[in-house]
Amino acid sequence: MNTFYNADGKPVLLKIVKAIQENKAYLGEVDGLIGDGDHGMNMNKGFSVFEERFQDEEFTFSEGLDELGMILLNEIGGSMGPIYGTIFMDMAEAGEEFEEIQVGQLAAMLEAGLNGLCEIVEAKVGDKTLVDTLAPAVESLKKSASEGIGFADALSAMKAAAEAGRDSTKDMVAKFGRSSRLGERSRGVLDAGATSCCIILCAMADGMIEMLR
Amino acid sequence: MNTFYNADGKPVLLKIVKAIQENKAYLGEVDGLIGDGDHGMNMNKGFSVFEERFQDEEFTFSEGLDELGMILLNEIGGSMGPIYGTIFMDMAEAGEEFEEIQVGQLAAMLEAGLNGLCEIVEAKVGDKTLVDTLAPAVESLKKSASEGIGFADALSAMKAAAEAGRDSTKDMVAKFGRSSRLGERSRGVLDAGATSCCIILCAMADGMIEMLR
Amino acid sequence: MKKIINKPEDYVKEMMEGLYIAHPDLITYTGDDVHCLVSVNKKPGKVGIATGGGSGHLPLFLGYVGKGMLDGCSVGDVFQSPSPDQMLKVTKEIDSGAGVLYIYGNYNGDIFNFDMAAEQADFEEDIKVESVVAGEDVASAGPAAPGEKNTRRGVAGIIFIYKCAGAAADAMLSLDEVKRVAEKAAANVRTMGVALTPCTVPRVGKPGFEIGDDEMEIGMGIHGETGIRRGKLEPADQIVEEMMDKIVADLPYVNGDEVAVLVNGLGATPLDEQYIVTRKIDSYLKEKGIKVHRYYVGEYATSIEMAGFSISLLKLDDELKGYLDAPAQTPFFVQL
Amino acid sequence: MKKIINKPEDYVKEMMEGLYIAHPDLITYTGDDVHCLVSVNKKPGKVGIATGGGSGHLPLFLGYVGKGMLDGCSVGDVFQSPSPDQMLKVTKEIDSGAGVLYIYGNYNGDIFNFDMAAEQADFEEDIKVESVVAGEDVASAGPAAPGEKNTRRGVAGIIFIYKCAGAAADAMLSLDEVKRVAEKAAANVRTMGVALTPCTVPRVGKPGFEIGDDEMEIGMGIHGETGIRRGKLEPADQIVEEMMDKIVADLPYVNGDEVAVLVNGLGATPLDEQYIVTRKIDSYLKEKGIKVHRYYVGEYATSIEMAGFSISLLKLDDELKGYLDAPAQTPFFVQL
Ligand SMILES: Nc1ncnc2c1ncn2[C@@H]1O[C@H](COP(=O)(O)OP(=O)(O)O)[C@@H](O)[C@H]1O
Ligand SMILES: Nc1ncnc2c1ncn2[C@@H]1O[C@H](COP(=O)(O)OP(=O)(O)O)[C@@H](O)[C@H]1O
Ligand SMILES: [Mg+2]
Ligand SMILES: [Mg+2]
Ligand SMILES: [Mg+2]
Ligand SMILES: [Mg+2]
Repeated sequence: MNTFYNADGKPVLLKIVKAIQENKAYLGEVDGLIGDGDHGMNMNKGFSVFEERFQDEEFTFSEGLDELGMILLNEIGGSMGPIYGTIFMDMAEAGEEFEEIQVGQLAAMLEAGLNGLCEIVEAKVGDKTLVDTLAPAVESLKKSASEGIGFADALSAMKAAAEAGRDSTKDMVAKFGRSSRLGERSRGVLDAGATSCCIILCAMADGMIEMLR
Repeated sequence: MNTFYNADGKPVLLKIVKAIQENKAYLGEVDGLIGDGDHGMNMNKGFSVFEERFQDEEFTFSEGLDELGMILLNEIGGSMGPIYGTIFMDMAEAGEEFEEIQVGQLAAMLEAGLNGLCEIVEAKVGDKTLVDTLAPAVESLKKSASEGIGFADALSAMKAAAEAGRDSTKDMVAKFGRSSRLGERSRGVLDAGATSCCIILCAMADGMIEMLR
Repeated sequence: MKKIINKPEDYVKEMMEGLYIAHPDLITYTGDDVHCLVSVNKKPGKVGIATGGGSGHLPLFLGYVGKGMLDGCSVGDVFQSPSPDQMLKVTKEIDSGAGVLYIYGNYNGDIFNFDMAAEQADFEEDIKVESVVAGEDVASAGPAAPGEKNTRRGVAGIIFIYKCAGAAADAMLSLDEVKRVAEKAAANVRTMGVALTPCTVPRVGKPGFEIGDDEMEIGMGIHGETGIRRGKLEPADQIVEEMMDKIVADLPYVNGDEVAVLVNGLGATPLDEQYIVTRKIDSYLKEKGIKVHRYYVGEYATSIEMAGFSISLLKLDDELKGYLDAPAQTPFFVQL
Repeated sequence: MKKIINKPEDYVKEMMEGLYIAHPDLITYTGDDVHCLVSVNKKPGKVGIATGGGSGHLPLFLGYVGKGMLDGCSVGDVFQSPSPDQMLKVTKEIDSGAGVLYIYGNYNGDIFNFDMAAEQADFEEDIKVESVVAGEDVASAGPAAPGEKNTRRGVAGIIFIYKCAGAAADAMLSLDEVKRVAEKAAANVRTMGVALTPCTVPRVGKPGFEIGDDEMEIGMGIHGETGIRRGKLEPADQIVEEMMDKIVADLPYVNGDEVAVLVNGLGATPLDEQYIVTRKIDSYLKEKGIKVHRYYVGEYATSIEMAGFSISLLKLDDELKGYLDAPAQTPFFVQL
């Protein structure tokens, strides 16, 4: 029960899609508080295109990430298309050789995604963006890998780290994007991108836990 | 004490000008309730041009009316320029031959003004316009003339008729001009044009009473 | 009142000064009065065309003075007619012996003042003046019975009259002929508008009327004159359908007709919405078998910062089509 | 939200459909996607110029596609960049072998998406693409230090870059030369804006920010990005002076310079006010000894229905002057 097979990726990807779809309204509400309220719609667009196009296809985890990433990157536009597109495509690239994914492999994939993101955006931890969710999730997986923690426990720890990261944005002042215009007034609510990133990571973890072999 | 000499017209005209100037803000307020609030400014414009241009000149009553009317008619624009311009010019024309003005002469002059007005506007008594002030004032003078009432009493009666006419607009629904868009909601307040017309007629009467010989 | 202005009483004067600064190649003024705008491009022997009216409708009225359209325009205070003296100055400046045609909207004040100017031009200056009064707002009154006076307001459709008459004058037609063309255009144009928000006259300082946050008024005039119906805001397609039903039935425009369409923003309504409206007009007319020769979309006749739009249709024959398509160059209307 | 629209999610699609209906002689779309707008007038061998960006800024961006300016434009949702695929479709359609220049505003999303499109065009289609990014809003950031990236927002001044680059391409200059001209224009343009009211993105349904009834925000961006100062509304002349001080000092524009001036309404501000602003700009520049070659006044780059305006200055040399003055014909920009 310590291995996730790349070949078992389809249900995990579809779980991520479903999570975004189910949280469309919620993400809109979160973005509405200090952003412009469209984050749910923006996210839902690309993920639903992926679902429509690939729900009847076979694909591995890394292939699915690649296809989803390509759709986001090429077809969606906005900022979220390139941002999440880059994360998923870089994860896919880092994982395309893996047949079996264990904690260390997943950590490497997610770290590649984070690094890809950091190449295109300037935001750092503390700037109230999705980086605040993604970075601690990567850290948690790396720590679990180095400490030899089991996959299921590592995924739970990663979820907790992502949630804590998301929650940490509540007390931050936005430095990038629309909310940054509010300055101090952006404090006190979650960041929309950090929230959607947490939803994605948790859905991924839940999906993997079900498929562990 | 039953004659107003045409040659004594200057103080009467200046009294009318002064009355409009002093009531500029008030007329704006009245127009503001159901119109657009500019009636005081509109009226003040032409009367003040007349004052500036003729305060150091000599002129008779009919000459002054003619000059004031010409300024309103030619130089002011809007609706009030032509409306009051026509009234004053037609009054002047009817009175230009008079050396002595008695009740009958004044009635004839004012009636000519009313007739001129009715040639260019469609409003009738009851439509909540300046016609509601001017028409009863004419009627009152004609009645006083036919009954042989003295000039001062006739002027007082005309003032009362003009004021009653003005007040009658309070219960009317506007049929013309800006206030007509309010329909039933235009009921309950005075008409701005009826108010300015009353101010002019009263100032004229007061000016004449002082000059009666 | 939230406006980028200096003193309200300087509003029109300063606006006019800005216009002359921005368009020195096309317009100037006469008689030492910035309210008396004339084209700098004179064409000897051409019939002069003048318009005039209150300010607050830019690009109307003055923005159509230039090559191939109008020759002059007298400008009053916001929503107030200019004076006969001002219109006379313009008339004198633009006459080159062939006479002058006045084209203006059907409003009491304008009629009073411009009729007087026309009389004075004739009597005192020996300039022959003819007038064509635009009154095409189908929401403002019923059609005039034969022999009766048209009581409809003139609104954005007047641009079609300017364009056709302007091209006819540019083609060196006589005053009577230019007038005939203007009258033909006037007879074949119909307009209707809808307003979503009021506008504020600077000297007045408060909105001309109140309207609910979810309300519109169909048929409202460009000074805020009462429309035919106030109601809840509806989807664009539904609003367009109601307006088109009224417009098309009025002339009527029928199967096989060819028209030009003017979609006009009243001031605060974005171009985006005007194109959404255009899309629906197009499918509506297609369904009726009415062919569209060309579209004009944008702000052509505004009510300061009112939100809303109007639709104008001009039924074309070969003559009007030729004049409509002719080139023109003014501060606000350039057509190759 | 008081808008004349149908479903918010159809806003951009229906707006685009209306545009193609109104301007069939100038624009069409490619790749079966109304968001991929291209000119119908192709000039073989000419460098293609493409722009792109979110909707909600009409006439920006797409309204400048036509003769003598741009050849194509990819259009995203309101305030959202289009996708690389869409930009690539436009790129393929407008390339005629001489390469394509992208000119767009300095926004994260646009850079991500258009850089990708450029890479794909190069790798997959063998089309050489160069990019010039407009970033001239002096209120959005300090000037870039030598060698550093420009972090300023691109706003209305981009029109000057379109115009000069478009004319250079129309004169059949090479891609490198057209890029040089675009970069020269970009280096010599500066803009600053002021906003009086917010705008509402249709899909969002509520205003992007709140502002007091008597307040303005100087330096605000065209998506409502924070400005440099919020304060009580001031007289027009005072606002213009504050903005001009910042703009003129930034390049700097100095005594003896010759400039073009763009006064741009943000959506709900009447032309009247824009001309009042023009008047003050003119006297300000006269005092500084800066000569104005020509004025452009009107709505060139809006924020849906935001009230406010921006001022852009372009410093001219003989080359830029020639390109600026060259004729152009697009749905929203006609110059003889
Ligand atoms: N420059 C940026 N760098 C990193 N993340 C950003 C940046 N701009 C926005 N974001 C993220 O995007 C989220 C908003 O996304 P969304 O609402 O879809 O886009 P928009 O801001 O265009 O409406 C923010 O909550 C933030 O996490
Ligand atoms: N068509 C008309 N016929 C007669 N009187 C009119 C007409 N229109 C307006 N008035 C008069 O004018 C007055 C308003 O004048 P004013 O405020 O100066 O002009 P405006 O209505 O253009 O703002 C009204 O109170 C009414 O008495
Ligand atoms: Mg957004
Ligand atoms: Mg958002
Ligand atoms: Mg008024
Ligand atoms: Mg009034």
